[in-house]
Amino acid sequence: MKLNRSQMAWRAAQDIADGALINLGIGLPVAVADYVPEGLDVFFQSENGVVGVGPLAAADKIDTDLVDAGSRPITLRPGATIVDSAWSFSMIRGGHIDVTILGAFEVAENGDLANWDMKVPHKGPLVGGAMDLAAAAKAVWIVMEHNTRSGAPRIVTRCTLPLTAKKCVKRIYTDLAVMEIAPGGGVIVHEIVDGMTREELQKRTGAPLTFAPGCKTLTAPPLAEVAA
Amino acid sequence: MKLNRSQMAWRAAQDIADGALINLGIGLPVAVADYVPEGLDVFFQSENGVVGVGPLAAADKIDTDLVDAGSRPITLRPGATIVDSAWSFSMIRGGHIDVTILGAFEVAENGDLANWDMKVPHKGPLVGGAMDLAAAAKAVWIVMEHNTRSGAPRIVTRCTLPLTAKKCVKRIYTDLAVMEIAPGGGVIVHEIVDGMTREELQKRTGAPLTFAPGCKTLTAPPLAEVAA
Amino acid sequence: MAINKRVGSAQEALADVRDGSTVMISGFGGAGFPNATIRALVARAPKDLTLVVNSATHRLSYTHELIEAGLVRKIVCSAARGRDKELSPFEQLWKDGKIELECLPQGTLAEAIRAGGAGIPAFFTPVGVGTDLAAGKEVRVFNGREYVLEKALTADLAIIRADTADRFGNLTFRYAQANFGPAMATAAGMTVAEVRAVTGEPIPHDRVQLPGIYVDRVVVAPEGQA
Amino acid sequence: MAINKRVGSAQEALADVRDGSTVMISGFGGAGFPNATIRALVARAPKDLTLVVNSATHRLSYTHELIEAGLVRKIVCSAARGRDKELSPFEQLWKDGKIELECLPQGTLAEAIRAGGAGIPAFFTPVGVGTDLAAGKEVRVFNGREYVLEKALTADLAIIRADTADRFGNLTFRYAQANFGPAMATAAGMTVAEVRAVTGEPIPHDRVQLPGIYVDRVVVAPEGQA
Repeated sequence: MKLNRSQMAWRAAQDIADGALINLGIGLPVAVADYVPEGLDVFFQSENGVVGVGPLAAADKIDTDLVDAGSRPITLRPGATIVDSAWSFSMIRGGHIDVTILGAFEVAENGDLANWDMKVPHKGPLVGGAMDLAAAAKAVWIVMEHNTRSGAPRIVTRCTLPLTAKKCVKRIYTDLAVMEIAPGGGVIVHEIVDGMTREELQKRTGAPLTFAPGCKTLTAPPLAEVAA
Repeated sequence: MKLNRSQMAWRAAQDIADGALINLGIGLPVAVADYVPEGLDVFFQSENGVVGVGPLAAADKIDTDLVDAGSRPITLRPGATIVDSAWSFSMIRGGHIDVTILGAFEVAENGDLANWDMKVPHKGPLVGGAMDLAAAAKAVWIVMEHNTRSGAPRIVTRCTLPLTAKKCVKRIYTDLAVMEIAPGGGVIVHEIVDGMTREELQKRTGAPLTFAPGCKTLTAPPLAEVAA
Repeated sequence: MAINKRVGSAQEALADVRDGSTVMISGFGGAGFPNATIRALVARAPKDLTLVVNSATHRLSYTHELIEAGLVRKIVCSAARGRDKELSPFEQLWKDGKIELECLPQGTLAEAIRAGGAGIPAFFTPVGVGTDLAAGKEVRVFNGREYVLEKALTADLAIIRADTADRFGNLTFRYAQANFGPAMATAAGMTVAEVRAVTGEPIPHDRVQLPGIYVDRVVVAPEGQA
Repeated sequence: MAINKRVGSAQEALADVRDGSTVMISGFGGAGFPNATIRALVARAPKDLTLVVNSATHRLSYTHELIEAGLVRKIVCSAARGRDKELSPFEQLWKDGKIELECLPQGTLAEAIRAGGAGIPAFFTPVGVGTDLAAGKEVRVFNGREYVLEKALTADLAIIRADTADRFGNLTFRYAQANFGPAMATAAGMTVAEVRAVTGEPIPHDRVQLPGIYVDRVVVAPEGQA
């Protein structure tokens, strides 16, 4: 049974290590923060320099100077601090982010990522911090639907859209499966949803899949779909 | 009449512009701070990150964390702040220092400066911030004795000691004269002490001198010699 | 003369801006836009500006008014996409070839500005290698990894938003308000800081977030809007 | 598990230091020497260390004890001159070819460390061009001026001195104590911060001078000496 978007975020959150410094991309990835397992103490960094993003600010506690990179009004967690943009990206570029969890248009079997430019004619570019995060975080995890709305695969042998970074993706969490990009390239499936055959998953995927020896059923608790 | 070391520092101080950010080298140059004309509001920067060095700390007010680059216990002037080494040298390298006043072993007629390495056998090198300051301050002024103890000229056609920076010196204040290095090279004398002929000054100088049309007498008030 | 960098108005702070200037403007994520001063720049109307901003089109920044007023020749930014399906004023000008665009990864933009203020003319970065944004740029391998050479950015004028200033131009920022402001102040020939308030006493040395030596003029705009 | 970076002693903080490590040590101008932890490192006695320090010989730093103990294979610094006419222990070892020396302009040293922590493998600087310290290094012209290419520095371990820490490793520094510490903390695989005191509450976000994400272990040493 297909995961909904909340469940995809939940599943990614289950793999977070205690004490990690994490950057969450705009959109679905920010929902991952809601599902960090109890007992873990982690810090979320935002590109605008906030180190220790807390929950969203309540409507009556909004401060226009306290926002994340997505302009959302936030709070700070205990121990949080804030640096300027040059330092924030030195933190990112310098490999101090343990995991960045991002959305994607396409991921290639060699780990190439395309998540910034849809090539819509005459619409301006919007790269933001996507390339910095993809090129320099210690690990890049992708949370995305396995297929586009029209059913085309997002996991492909070679990206057709402009690249964000080469060979950067380590893990992919979709509504159908949890996958790993092997160090030398190649997509390894570690979990697959109930009721989906390996053949059916392969059909929905644009690159050859390998199934890990211990490949399991991908399950998640019932969760209401997030809007993001 | 030859200037003593206090008077040399005094003379350099008279040319400081209001509002300037100034870095003073270790030794005689730091004495320049004592002679800044009344009514000027200037900031002294030290390589260890202090922006706004005040007077030396009184003996009973010494704080071992509040020191300048020469390890001297200092105070802060109003409006002072302190940055770390990376930022301090970004300030220097980025051309934000209006004037650095340094000592020198040799200055060449093209503005080359040698002030860091006396080539004493087996003594370790000590470059500190000398090259950063010489290469990147908006103006480099030298305060030094016109001749070495053995009477050799310090202003030369070409430096024999290892260079600190090429073509960086703008002005030279000695016990005998105030000189300028012309933009294209060449030593122009603007002031010369009373009782010293132009010929005598030339004899004591290792590079050809030009005398400015308005060349004046170099005078300074009576001042006790500084120890530095 | 006792240093006092406060000027009477944004108009006064911008009186000598010239046509053809490169102007850096702070702000990101909704915080740190010097909007009152941007409005004053729109009114001052210098022509052929090059803007260095994170986003050319952020809905909370008045930068877009400079663009719509036709004052901008070129934009260097990391984001220039309008929110709507229809083309934004910027996108229309860009499509018509009336405005030039240089898009950089946000961290490269921040580092290039910081480099401009730190006397570093160029630096290597792993970001952008193999992408369209590194097309035509020099790539070199260090320790087995590819890096792209990026050039520093400097400006004639930086306009930044801060929380408080003292008469020396020392600044403090609230929360995420700093973003590009400190780096931009170091990289510009003239920096105008728009602040909520000027303090009577000097800001304590350990509360200053940007040393006043980088700030030339201070404008008070409590609400940050014209 | 709730983050708590405080460890019981400098010995504990250094338990896993290995022979051949590159170690950065903060301090300049008499402030910011993590002397209690340097002494613990002397006692721990890892061999063949490469030290990255501003001064190899500052009289107020115990760095020289590491050198005298024969633990150091190479030093990267901006100052290595003994105060006296006679050769210092470092100078004697250097003369005898028992220790390698790389001397850098102080700002290049600081920037190289900062670059190491910021993912920049190399940068161009105007400092040192035409001098012995740039001998053999690549020189390139940008906008008509010569610049030398300098490489980043990184380390296995940074030992820095700060004033206070909280359990997250956030740090504050007193006066000129910071100097090389913040940059070194960003450039090392493991950072040990020696502090005067650990605060009970988190340090307020706008008082933190180095984010705790750069600090791995916190050691309390009120006097800064063993």
